[in-house]
Amino acid sequence: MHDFASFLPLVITCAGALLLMLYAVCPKAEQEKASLMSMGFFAVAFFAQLLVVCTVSRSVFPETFNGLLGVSSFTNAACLIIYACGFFTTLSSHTYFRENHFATVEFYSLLLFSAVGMVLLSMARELITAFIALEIMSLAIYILVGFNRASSRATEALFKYFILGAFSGAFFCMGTAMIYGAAGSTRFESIAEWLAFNPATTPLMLGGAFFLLITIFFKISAFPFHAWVLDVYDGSSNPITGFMATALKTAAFALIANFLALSGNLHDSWITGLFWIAVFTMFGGNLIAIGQDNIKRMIAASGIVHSGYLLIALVAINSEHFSGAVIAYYLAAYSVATLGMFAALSWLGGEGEKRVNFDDFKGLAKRQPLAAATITIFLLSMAGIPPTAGFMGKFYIITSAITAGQIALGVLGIISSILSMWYYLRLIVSMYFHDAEEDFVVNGTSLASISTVALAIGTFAIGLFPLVL
Amino acid sequence: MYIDTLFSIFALTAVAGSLGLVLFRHPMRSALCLAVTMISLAGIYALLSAKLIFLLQLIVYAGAVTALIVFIIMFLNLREKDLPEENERFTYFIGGAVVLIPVAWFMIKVMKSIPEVKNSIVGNGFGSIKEVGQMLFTNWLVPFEIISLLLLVTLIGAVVLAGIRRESND
Amino acid sequence: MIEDYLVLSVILFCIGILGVISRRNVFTVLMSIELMLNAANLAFVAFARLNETMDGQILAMMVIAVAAAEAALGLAVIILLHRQKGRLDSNVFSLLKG
Amino acid sequence: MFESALTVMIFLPIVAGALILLCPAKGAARIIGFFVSLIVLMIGVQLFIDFDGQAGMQFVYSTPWISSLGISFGLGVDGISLLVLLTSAVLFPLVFCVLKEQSRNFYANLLLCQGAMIGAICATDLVVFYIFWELMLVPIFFTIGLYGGPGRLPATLKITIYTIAGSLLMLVGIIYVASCYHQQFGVWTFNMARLSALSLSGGFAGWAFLMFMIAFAIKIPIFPFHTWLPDAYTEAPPATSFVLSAIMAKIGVYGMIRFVLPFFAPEFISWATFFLFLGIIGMIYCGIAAIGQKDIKRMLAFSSASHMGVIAIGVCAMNVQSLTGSLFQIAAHATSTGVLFLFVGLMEERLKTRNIDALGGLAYRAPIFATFFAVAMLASVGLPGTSGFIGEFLIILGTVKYSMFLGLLTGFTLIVGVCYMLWMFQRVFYEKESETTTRFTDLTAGEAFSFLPVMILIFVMGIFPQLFISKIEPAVQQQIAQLYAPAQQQVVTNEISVTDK
Amino acid sequence: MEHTVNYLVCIPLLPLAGAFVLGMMHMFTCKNPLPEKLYSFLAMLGPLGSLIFTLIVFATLREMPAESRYLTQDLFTWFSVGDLHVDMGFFADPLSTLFLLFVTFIGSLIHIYSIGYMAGEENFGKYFAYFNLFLGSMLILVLGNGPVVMFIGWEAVGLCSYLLISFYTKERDNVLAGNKAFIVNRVGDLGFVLGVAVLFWGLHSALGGAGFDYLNIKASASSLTGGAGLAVCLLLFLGATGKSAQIPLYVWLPDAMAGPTPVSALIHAATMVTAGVYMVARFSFLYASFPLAGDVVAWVGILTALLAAIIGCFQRDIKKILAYSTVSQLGYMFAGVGVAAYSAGIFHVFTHSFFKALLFLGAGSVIYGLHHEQDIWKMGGLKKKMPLTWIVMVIGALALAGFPPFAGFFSKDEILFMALAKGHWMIWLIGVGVAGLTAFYSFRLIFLVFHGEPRDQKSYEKAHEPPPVMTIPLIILAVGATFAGFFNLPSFFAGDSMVSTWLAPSLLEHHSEASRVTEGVAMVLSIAVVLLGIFYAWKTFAFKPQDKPLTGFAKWAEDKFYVDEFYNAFIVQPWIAFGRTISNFIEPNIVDFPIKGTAWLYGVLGMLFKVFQAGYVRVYAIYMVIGLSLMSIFLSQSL
Repeated sequence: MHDFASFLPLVITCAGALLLMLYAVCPKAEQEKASLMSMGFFAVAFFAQLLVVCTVSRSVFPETFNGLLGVSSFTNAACLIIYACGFFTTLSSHTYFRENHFATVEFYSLLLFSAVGMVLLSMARELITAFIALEIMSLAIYILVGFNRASSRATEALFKYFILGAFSGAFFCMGTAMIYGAAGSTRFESIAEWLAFNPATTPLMLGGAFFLLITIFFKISAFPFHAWVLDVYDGSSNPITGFMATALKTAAFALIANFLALSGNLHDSWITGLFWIAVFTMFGGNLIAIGQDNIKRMIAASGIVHSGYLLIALVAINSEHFSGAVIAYYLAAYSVATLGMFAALSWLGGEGEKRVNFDDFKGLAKRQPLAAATITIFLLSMAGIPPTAGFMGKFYIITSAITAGQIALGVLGIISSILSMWYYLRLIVSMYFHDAEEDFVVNGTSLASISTVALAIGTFAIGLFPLVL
Repeated sequence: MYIDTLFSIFALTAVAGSLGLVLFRHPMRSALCLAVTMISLAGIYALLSAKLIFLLQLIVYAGAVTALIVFIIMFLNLREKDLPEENERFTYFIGGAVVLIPVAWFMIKVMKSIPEVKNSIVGNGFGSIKEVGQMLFTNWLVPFEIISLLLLVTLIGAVVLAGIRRESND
Repeated sequence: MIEDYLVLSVILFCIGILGVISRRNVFTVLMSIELMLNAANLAFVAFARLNETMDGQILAMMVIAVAAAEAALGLAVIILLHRQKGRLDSNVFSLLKG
Repeated sequence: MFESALTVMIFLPIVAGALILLCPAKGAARIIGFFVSLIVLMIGVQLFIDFDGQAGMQFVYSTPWISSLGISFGLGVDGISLLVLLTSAVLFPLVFCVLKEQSRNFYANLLLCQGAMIGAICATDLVVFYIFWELMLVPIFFTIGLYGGPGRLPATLKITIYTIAGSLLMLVGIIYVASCYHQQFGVWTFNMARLSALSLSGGFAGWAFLMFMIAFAIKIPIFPFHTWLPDAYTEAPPATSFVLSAIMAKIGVYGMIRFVLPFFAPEFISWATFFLFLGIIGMIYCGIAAIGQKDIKRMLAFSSASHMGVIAIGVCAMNVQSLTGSLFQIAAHATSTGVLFLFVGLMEERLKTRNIDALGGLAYRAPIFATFFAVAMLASVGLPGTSGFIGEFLIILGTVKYSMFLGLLTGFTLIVGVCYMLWMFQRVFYEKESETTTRFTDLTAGEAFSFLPVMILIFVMGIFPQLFISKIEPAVQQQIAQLYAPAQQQVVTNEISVTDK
Repeated sequence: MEHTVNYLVCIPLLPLAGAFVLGMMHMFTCKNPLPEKLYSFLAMLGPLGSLIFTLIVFATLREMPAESRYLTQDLFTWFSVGDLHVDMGFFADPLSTLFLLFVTFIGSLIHIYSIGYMAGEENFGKYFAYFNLFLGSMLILVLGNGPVVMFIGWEAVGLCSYLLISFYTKERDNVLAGNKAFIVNRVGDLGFVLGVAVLFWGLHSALGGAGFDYLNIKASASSLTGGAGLAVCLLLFLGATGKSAQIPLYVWLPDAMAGPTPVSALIHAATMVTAGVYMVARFSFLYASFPLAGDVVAWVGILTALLAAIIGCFQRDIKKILAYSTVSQLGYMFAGVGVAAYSAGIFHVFTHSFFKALLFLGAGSVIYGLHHEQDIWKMGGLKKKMPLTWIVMVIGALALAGFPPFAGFFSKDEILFMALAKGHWMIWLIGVGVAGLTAFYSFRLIFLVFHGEPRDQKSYEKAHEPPPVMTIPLIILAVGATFAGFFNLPSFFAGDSMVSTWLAPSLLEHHSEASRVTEGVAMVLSIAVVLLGIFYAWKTFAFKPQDKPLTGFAKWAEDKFYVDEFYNAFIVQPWIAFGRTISNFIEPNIVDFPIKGTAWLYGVLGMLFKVFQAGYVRVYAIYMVIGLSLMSIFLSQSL
């Protein structure tokens, strides 16, 4: 197969985004059709990517695009996750916008654009390309967050996210500059060559990597760069929150993993730092999550914790034979559960997201048993109860940590997951063990409910057949 | 040397401008200070033999961006009461400066680790439009292309956020 | 000396950070971020001069573009905020918390 | 026995449970559940009959699952797991027979629980074990939370979070053990038998040992990790209390014997006295606490904890007699205290109260019930001739060998049990009839016939224990021999620092 | 010689089967009971069948040469774990056969008596089910081939005792007495089990995996070393003190009188309580090798005898008096086996079973006649109304007091003399004193009940002689109480010590010879003391005795020296209070504290972090900068 085939899914997504943008101009454009179209683009891109994964055995020539973009099994996996996230987000959106009327065609266009940015981010083998991809992704997401202009909450979320995101983006630039100063190039390949002969603790390299990491930490909401995440998730619409929580994190982790896997040298110099960040992220996230009454905020906080777990995997990755399988697997597991949660929330949230608090879901199991069951499955997966995907993900992460000699980190990760049990169970308790106070009327079968069920099945499927590994 | 002298002048202007930017209460003044900083920086780029960047800095930043900002400030017709009081900004500034000392110290240490090279104007093609352009369209094609995507997104965003919206269920 | 340029870049960068954390006026915050990006640009150009490769300048160019895009979007956000509350105090926007 | 018997035993209930959840017919749930559990019972009994005590691991089934880490879906039964397996297979139909529980959801959960428990018992791969081990908690969580008493919410959260906390720590231990094996032999495996080649001590292994121990100690529970138990057992619906005390707690003991003994032999030997002492404290402490209870179920809960302490003592005394005693007592305790929970459930169903003070004179109104209850109670206090004696006797005998003084303390189990049991029996079944009691009706023929097999089992186990012991004793001998054998491959684990430069 | 037979199992099995059948019948028909005759008939089958098989066993053993006089029957392996191999089997040798004989014989008699005594009772069927169960259990105890099998019977008789003491379950006190009996017995059982365990570990290398039964234990007993051996003896004796009501565990027996009187006769006088003596005799080979243990047994025994006799002198309840007398007599028996006079001890068990059963059944007749009046101060002059009962009671009292030639005289005197002969003169002295006390309280009972004026006219009017089904067993027992002593007529009276000779193969006994003169003097002395006791009782109680409140020492003795109160205050109440404290305070506040504290801390931290999420974008930026700053400090170090 041709080398460019690897980029086919990207091209499809990009074309989709542009087409939808053009479609938006058309006076008869309807957002519902646009949602179906974007669904189609994501699906096609996903299957194209799947085809790529299954058939392309050769890696891309390093000369392609001057080596600024690269493809590996890890990026392929990350792209798969991103496309799938996009697909399920459009499903949720389709349902969500039945009761919330602020969508336009541009919404889906931007969704596709942000997916393009994410895919580029995970493929980037050069820092400024990464920066631009990051900005494409971020800007598109900012807009999506603030899409509901009538809502002051959405606007506020947009504002916070934008200011802090731009603020953190500046660090990326500074970091890139420093690395450029040190290695004379921003291409990963050249940096790796340079690192082969120079220590990673060369001040410029150290400082550069530091500032780069800060931006990534911000994007993955690692402690202490986490504070935005609750407010932003809270303020944005359900499908977008799901998309942000999953695809964006996947892309950011793809970048950081690609970067750290450049050379063992670089990775080793960051182990201590990552260790502490991971620990603080896990525990900080837990302590924030415990006090939340709003499900979206709780999931946001739990997202912080999950980032902590992923950081454990980052600590433990072996740059000699980096496959990123553990990270990809965990991201997939996490994404499935989180997307499922938000699909369910999109479906059940009601008009203007009137049901968002734990108490709003009291007695759901009595009225909507299937919905309650699927939400339970997602929560159990996030909590890491076997045989869900979340458990296997956690299992791999702890295994990789212990194999890498980071036993303390493994233990701390486990302790954190014990702490996380409380707030996951709390929602289950709400749904099952209280009497219903309302009827949870939702209008019929919807795409979101289908996607919820599909994701619930996916949770088990990924857990029981971990094909990635 | 005249380069050093020019650098000192530009640097002082830039710092002064940036301080003004941060400390002036009214955004209009801040915007003007920003313009001052931008222009000083453009001069510094010139000193660093980055001709194209020098131009871009003047055109895009000092020109377009600052103008845009000023325009929006005027557009919003901000009055005194719309602006936050912000009497505490000096306190925060000083407190923040204290917090930032380690960061600055760290960064300066990092920066000072480079070999001592005397700046002098590099002649010929270095930083000229042609050379840079050639590189841009060969080695750096991908970022260049995807920047177009970025601008598209911004375009849509500006329309979606600030423009007139055709509501979906009209 | 090249490092003077870099130190200048650091100073501007830090002043930008200070702007972000000490100001509530959204405009000023936005401009402070622009300042930070500019500081990074300065570093790019200085390093380009140091390494005598032009890659740094191209990178700076990219950053200028990104900064412009960000500024544009930022201004759109500001307009939106102004429409919502009529005020540009960032502390006014604290509906989401806790 | 057909090759995949164990697989069927695990997945039949799980699939049936899922089907019950999906199928809308309400009345059928209980019948389906009963027949499924009956099939499992028959397979279990046939398996027991076909089991050859001398042959080690049997009915082995294994299929690779995650090859990169050497995880395979492996099942098998040996002498250590036989009785636990038998208990969980045999006693389950009873739950479906006697209690008129509410909804299909409940039965589905019970079936899931049975499948998961059998899975945990049969697994020969640590990961598979762990998965089932955690999985069995989920139905427990739901049954307590949905069908429990008034204080069910805190109770169910406490048991769930507490036990998960323990087992998650064990997960670290499991991975650590496998990684030690990997470090030493260069291959990944989670297979129990292969990992048994390790004999870890020192460094982090000590912590890993404690992680395993605490996980099992919470599940068993050993003092002072028992505090979830009274609430959970009391608030749980009777069937769940039965499952918890009769089977689930036993899997903790089983795990201790199966995993801790071989993997951490040196550590276990050096910690044994400590844990034995904890077992004794728990036995006496919970026994005394049981006296103060007004709620009959809570009293049984403490009694159960007290007995579990004895079983744990048997494991910690580390000789053939005590270990066999513990394994035997696992089954015996299920027939006695476990069944008592069901009786109390029946009582509560009829009288709507569990308060001992409100009861009295049940024996006059319900002689059959009283007799059955008395038999189970006497088995629980370890009367010779009933199932409870053999295990207790062997444990005491074994502990005396370990240490005369500790043996003496262990012997107190003979006394503490009767104190609260007799006093409770007096106030509930004897004395003057109370007003509440007049509503009581004796066991129906159906109920009596459901319980009859257990009553017979109590005596069979007391009089012909050799039927069971002969099948488990060789495995115990081997386990003990392995424990004391100088470790063939002593793994010296280096303290791995928190951060590596 | 063929020692294996296949009918031993029938001896315990018949009553057990009877118990099962009766129990089932009663359980399913208790709402409309079956006729009593049916129960009576079925209930008699078991004991009589056992009696017949016992006689066969006896006859078979007599055929055998004295040195190897035993029969065994191994049914199946009970359990076999490691070295420990326990067969479910039975073992009959002269010792067990003697027990079999009187247990089945007296058991049958009391069954017959009960038919009359229990007539018309509500739970007639249950009573006989329990009774049969008891008999079966007692026979297992006696016949078991090793300590573990014996323990089945040992505990089962305790259970039956519990069931029968609390037979009238509607009264709380009865059930409490039953509980007390069971729990106190359990304390003893703890000793027994531990003793067996220590014994096993002491012998297991010598046993080498062979069956853990008496024959093998005896064969390898020499390998038991000092400390362990002593421990075994003392622990087993702890078991015996529980079952046989010795200091410090005697307290349950007086309370056990709450049960029906035939139960007291059979279980708490004639058979079960002697199990401890049987056990010590069974392990005579151990006690003989560890004299210190023997001394402990003897001293505990004689002190119990003294204490119980003193208390017995001041009781008012007819059954309590007999109960204390039982405790006292059991003390004698232990004194006997303690000083290694095993056959004397066992012989006292034998005679005691006759006269004590007789006394209890007689007391039962009195109680029956007076419609459940038990206070002797409310009786009096019953001689006229119940002549037959009077006669048998007097015989019983004489036998109890040890007046020649009644049964008690020979056995008790044998014990006392053996103690003297083995040099335990203190024990002898106390024993003689106790004999005087025994004579005093037994005749105090006789005089107060049967002589003088009726003190409670109303119940006196209604008093009557019981029906023949009750009196016939009384007569048979009276005959036994009179002549049982002659079975072991010592050589002093030119007898041939038949019982001792019979028991000799089972017991490890070293006869000590003392001069005939000493024996004679001792005997005369003890008879004199007995006479003194009877005389004093006659003088005090035969004529218009005054029922005045006791004071001083007598009051103490009447209140049993407050031992029960002591146990209650220092063991039972603290135990219960501790239980309450645990469940109300320690469990929730101390043991659960780490859990609750963790949860609380977690919650508080959660609230704190909620505050940190202030909602101001500037604050979030400040967090970032602070983080940045800290990391910079950290990284600066590596520059």
